[in-house]
Amino acid sequence: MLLIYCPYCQEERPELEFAHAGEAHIARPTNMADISDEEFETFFFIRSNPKGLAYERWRHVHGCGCFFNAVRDTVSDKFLATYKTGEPKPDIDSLTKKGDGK
Amino acid sequence: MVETAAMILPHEGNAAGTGVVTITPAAFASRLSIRARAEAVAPLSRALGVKLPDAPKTSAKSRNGKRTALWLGPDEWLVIDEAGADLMAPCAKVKQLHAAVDISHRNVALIVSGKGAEAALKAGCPQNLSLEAFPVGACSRTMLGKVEVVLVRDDAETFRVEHWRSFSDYVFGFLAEAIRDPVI
Amino acid sequence: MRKYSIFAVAREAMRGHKGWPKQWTSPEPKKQYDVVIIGGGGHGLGTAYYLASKHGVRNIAVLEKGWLGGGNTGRNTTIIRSNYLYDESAGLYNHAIKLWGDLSQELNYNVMYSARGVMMLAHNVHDVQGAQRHIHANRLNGVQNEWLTPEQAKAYCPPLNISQTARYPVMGAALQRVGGVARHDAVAWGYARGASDLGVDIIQNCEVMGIKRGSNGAVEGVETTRGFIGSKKVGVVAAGHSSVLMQMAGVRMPLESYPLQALVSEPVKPVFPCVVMSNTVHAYISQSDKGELVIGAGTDQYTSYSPTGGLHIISHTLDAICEMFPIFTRMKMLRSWGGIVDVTPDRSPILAKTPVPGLYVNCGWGTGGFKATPGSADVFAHTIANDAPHSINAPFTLERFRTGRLIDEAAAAAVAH
Amino acid sequence: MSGANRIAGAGRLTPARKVRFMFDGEIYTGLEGDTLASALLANGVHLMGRSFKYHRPRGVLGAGSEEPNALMDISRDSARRQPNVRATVQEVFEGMRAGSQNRWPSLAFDVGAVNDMLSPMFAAGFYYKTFMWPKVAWQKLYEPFIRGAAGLGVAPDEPDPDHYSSRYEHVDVLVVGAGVAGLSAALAAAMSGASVILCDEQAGAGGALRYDTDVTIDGDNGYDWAQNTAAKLTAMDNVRVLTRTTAFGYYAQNFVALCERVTDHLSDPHPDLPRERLWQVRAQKVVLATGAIERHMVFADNDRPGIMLASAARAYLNHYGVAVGSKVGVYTANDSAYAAAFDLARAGVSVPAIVDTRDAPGEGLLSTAADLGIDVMTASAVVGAKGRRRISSMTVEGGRGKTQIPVDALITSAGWTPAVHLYSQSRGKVVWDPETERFLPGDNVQASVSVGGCNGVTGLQETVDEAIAAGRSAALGAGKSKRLSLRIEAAGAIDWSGGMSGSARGAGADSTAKTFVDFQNDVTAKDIRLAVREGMHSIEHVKRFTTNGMASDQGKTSNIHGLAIAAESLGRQMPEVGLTTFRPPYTPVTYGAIVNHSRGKLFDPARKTFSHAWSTKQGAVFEDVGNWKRAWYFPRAGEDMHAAVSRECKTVRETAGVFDASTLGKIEVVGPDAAKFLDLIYTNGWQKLAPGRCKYGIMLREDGFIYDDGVVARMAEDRFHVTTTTGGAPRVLNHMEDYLQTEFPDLDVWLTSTTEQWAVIAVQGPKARDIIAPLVEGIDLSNDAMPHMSVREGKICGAPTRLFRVSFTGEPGYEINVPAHYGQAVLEAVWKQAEPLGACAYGTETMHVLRAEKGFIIVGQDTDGTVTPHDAGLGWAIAKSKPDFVGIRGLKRPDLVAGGRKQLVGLKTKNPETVLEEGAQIVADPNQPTPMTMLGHVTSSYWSPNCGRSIAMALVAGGQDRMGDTLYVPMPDRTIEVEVTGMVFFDEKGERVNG
Repeated sequence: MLLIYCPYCQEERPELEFAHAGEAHIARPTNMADISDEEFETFFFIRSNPKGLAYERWRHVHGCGCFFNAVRDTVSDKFLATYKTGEPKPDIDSLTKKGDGK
Repeated sequence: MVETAAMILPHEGNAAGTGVVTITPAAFASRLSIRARAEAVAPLSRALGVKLPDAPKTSAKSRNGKRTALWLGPDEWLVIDEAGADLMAPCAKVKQLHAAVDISHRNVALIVSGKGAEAALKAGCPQNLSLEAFPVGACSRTMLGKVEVVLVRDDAETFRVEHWRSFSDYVFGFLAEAIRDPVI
Repeated sequence: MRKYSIFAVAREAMRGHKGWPKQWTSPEPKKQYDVVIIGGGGHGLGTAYYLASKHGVRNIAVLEKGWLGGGNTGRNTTIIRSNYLYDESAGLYNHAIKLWGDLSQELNYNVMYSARGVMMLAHNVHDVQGAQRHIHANRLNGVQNEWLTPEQAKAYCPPLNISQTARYPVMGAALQRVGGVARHDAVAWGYARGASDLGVDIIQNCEVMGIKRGSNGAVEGVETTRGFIGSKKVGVVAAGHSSVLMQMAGVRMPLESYPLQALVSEPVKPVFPCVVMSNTVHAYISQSDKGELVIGAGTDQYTSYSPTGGLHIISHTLDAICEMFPIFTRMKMLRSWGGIVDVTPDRSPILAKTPVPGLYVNCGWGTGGFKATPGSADVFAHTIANDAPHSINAPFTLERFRTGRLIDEAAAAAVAH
Repeated sequence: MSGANRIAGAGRLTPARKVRFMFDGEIYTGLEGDTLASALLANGVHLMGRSFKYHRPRGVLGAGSEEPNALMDISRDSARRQPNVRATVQEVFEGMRAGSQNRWPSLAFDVGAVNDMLSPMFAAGFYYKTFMWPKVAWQKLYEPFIRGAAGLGVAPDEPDPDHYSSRYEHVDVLVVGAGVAGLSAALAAAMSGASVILCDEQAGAGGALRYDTDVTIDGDNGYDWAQNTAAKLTAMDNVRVLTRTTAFGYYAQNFVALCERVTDHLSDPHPDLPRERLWQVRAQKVVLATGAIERHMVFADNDRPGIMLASAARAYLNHYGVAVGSKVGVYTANDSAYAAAFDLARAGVSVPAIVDTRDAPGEGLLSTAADLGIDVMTASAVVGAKGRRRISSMTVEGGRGKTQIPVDALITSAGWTPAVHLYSQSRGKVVWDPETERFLPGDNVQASVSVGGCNGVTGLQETVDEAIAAGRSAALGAGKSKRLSLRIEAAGAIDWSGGMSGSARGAGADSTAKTFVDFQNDVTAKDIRLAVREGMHSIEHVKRFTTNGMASDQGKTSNIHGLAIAAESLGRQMPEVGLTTFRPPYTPVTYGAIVNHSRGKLFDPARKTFSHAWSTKQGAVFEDVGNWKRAWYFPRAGEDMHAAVSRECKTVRETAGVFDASTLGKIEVVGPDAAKFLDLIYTNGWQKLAPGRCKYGIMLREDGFIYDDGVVARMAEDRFHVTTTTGGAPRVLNHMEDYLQTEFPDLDVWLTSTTEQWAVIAVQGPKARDIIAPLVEGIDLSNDAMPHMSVREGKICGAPTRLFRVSFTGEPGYEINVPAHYGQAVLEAVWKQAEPLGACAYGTETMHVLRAEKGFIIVGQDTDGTVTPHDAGLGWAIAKSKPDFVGIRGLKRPDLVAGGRKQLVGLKTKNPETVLEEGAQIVADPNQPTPMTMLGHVTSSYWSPNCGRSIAMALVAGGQDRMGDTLYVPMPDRTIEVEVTGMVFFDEKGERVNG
């Protein structure tokens, strides 16, 4: 069971309180009705699925209820950072230099 | 004229205990879910007579101790009034942006008390419930077994376990089973 | 190829089994192949085998970054069935079932396909409706599947608890008698032996680092840890790693990779005669020929390339097993492990050409690819050989995510298996 | 007497504390604290099991959890029976019944042993090469035979009466293993102020000190020091010492699972005691002190009963006071076995020879041996063993030629394998140490550290110092830094280094002897060589082809030997062939422990509504909907389901019915932007809905398919009462929160689940108003004041209510929402009004029939995640003028606007009596061959008592263009003719609802 730092509760909580919510930073087009089939496919179906650092969404569904973002290494499953929804992607280089993400 | 309907709480008759821990149903309380922007917090606190805490995992009590406000999320509080007072009315007067929803009947609670209280909850709650990590007054939405609960630590050996009404049989059944285990 | 038979075994027994040849050879990679298959699992090896045996393509390399069958082929719970709802799926999986039936003879390798029946339980009215819908559709598609009452289900699988006081009482079951299990390693090894015999180069410990495309966009070969290997046709059959490989060719995929765990019990004498699956209670179970109860369920919730997973997933799975089979609480988990499964939005595979000329992809099998192995390999070989899909895999395109023509088995089954 | 082989004065058990138990039908006496193995050995029983494949007679190999051979069926009573229990771990208790396994008719005479004679046929992987002809024979003949022969014990066949418990713990330091290293580390961490859990799989602390009696620590005998230290730790408030507790799984972020065996050693446990307790420990730091596991020597017939590990023989002697034989041979490749030989000799057991593969043993050993009169044969090997059910002699080959030495036990040691299992589970990569030829822990991937034997440390003082430092550092890492002054002086332990791996002399590549590597799975050195010969060049292939290391001991004694033999055959170094990674569990764990409380009623919560008790009293039959229990129908005396539902359906339309609709999801949407938000979430428009009015809404996923539906009421400008389907409630709220928090965070609106705040009592039918009117205060119920699709607030029975005038039946009706605790009283009051008027209680089945008569869909039944509003005939519910809503773009995708999509229509069977099966498929031409072209399927189908005929809904390709067409539903036994119709079967003009 992972231990996940909730940026709203400001502490690590057990995975059982969280729901994974897919890839992060896929903004819903503001002109939704007008996008092309390809753009819709990219928005709704295509995923980065990286082996390595992934930006992803979680919801502290059985905690504070908030959605937030995380950077996690999908090989080690270690979290490098979690941050609030709406905040920009953290700088990967500075995160990886910090080492074990603890 | 028909007679006024009586309330029937689902935990009626649910009680269990051992030498080190007891499980008892909490009496009816009124409850309010408050969602609010920062500017409404102070006026709402004033209107309700209890401070809506701003630190995660903390709660605050009114002066008479009967009303508790629990931080559940950055813009979410659960207010519990053990005297059963109307909580909607005072909020209605607050003009600042907020949402108040009466959930007095949505939630019910069990009181788990005694030296073995923490151990009983640790049978199904994955959070760190030690006094250091979860001190008196701490509160949190979390999991107990397979259901969501809100835990409040009333004192070192007493927890209030708030949960949705329909999960009563499960929560009581789980705790009653958990306390059979004598290890604390 | 040295033919396998009881007589051959007896002959070898007399001389300490010293005469058995290697099941497959491990040559150095050549500079150029007609077809390169990336991924030495059952689907990849099978593709090479059918390309060689049915399409006359002999200059083939199968590149495996680790050891043959070390991915999901060797990690899955080996359930085989074809009672899928939609015509497209039924066609694909039923094609596979037909090939399973003769596979041991075809390969001269006992893959131990055991059609002991797959029973899918219904625990509520909604389940019953879903099961009936499958049974009716299957019948008209020529796919065997039948309804059992709780008592019939119990007779078919004696450990099953059909008490009406269970938390989720059994209301009946759909039984596919031709469903069953097979020996996973044997499938990989059998195809490898067959392919190797037909001249296919099987190259292990060879990781693909890049896919090279020419100025016209078409595939020219692959960069590997053992050097560049040229080929005008490259088939990606890499399960959980498909996204990573396709990205090397510049193709972004509608895939996410999740850890999927499974476990076996200590071996016991025969106690469980068939395969049982439940979507509502959420687990599946069979007993291996060695006597181990083989158990699995859903994936962990987060994407990952680490097949580790959490204990709580195992515990949910065993909750379900003990609910359906209360006599098993004293059984012991002997070994647990995980694989990485690649999941598409509609839980159906992609078996298709790609926007890159000469690049083909076979992926997205989610939690249930093993059962399709021979069928998938056969039609994928056809697709590569002809640069056009077989009618069976024609619907399983990449384009369907643009047009919306999905094959959404997920809508009908929470555990896509 | 507790066994003839018990040596007076030896061991630590109390001779007076006798325990009687049964083994294979005979009663034996052991001592309290005995394992089954030690008690049987004390009684001279060496034959304890039969092997998996060849059914060879087997004795005990070890004295701990690494045991591959002595697996037993242990029971307290018929329901408390456990197969495959290691006799070396199971403690005896009064009345215990033990039985050997995998033999028929008896352990001594086992028919299956014929396999041993045929063994040349049964080489590794033989089954891949045969059993293929004739084709049907695999499943009919060969497989059943193989299955019957395989498997060890017999699975339990009764429900388990025991219960299991669970505990999550958070500690600063978890120490695994309570030997010298673990105790020292735990002491250092605890004295530094850290909270500590110390666990050990054995019944008590001590680890190797149980047998290694030459150790002194701080002036005490090592074992006594261990007991005193454990007692000291137990007495500390910040320490929990768990014995009989195996750390079996090391998961992400220092989450370690332990299984504590609580009652399996007790003769009469208190019924409240769990049989086992699962501890799920999150530790800041984990100290692994799991020691090392001795390996056996691989030589011809090394599986004879009586051949065992040297350390095991020492444990039986020094801890249990049992001599494993009267004439014990020793075969070793390192120094550690000498200590066992010396202890045996000193206890009066004859030790005719120590056979040592090396040219010379360690310093001083030869002279001690000479003093004890033991013949040491260096540069020699045991190349054979005789004695079928117990070893009778060993054949030694060496400088003195070939000699046969009579023995009744043979103890062996090839060396020690560091127990790196948990380290490996923590995702650490083991590293090959070429100097000592061992795999050792590499870098720590998690906050863990390995100390002592499992870290390859052999010196005792070095181990203790390392452990103290690790314990201290772990405490400091967790922020606990009490002053610590701890120095432990220790000396005298055996040396765990040296030895060999792979096959010994006489078991080389040209040998035809049976030289066992993996005892339980009957894997010999030959098998491993065969695997390599056949091209299995990865250790994973070797393992899978031979099954080496895959038995219930998971290769604790065999993995390294197997790897060494494979490496030798390939001419490579061991690390080049690889080492399989270790996965949980370290030793097998019962499902019961893992499942613990989640059994029976606690498997999954059964959610009950306010009316559950009332409905039960009314005779309701319940159905499971999601995890809710809902009243399905209310049969009266003599009624079956069909009769009850028919009566309920008619009664509702003729009079009225009362129904519990509480499980529908409810969400309170509050804030100035509430309508704006709903505009984005639903296809419909909400701005114009007036307070006090309701509207049916449809919600899509972004891909354009129907996600959920329900009635939405506007309570005030800024407050909506949204309802969802029963099953959809949690995911709809999550879906709405997701959009609100991440896509539309600027909207001023909040969502609160009120599903359980409200009890919902639906009163439907022509008499609905008459029933509720006397109970309602403050609401004008007249048609004009409160028309269909409106909501009012007032009181009912004195309780506050949101009273909805809505109908899912087509009849005039109300849904009384009252705060849930009032629900039962209000329902009883309603029933008191309703019953005298002839109304009925109805359940979900009648609800389904009534709504189908009116053509109302059920999302999830008539739709399945592939249906658009247009497909469902609900295109009218899509607001035309909205610039955006969830699903707006998905709906326009090519396949969703293409012709021929499956559309929802009504079906009438040509024979009105015929009720279609839900899920039945529809075709245009019933005479076509399979596979048939299917047009769609029946989604809902009922006998409609109000229409006097069957009715059905179906998804049919191009259905809306097929009105009036005849289609066919092929069934196994007949074909049913149907007509495509509209979906409204009753009161087509919809007049009744306003009545």
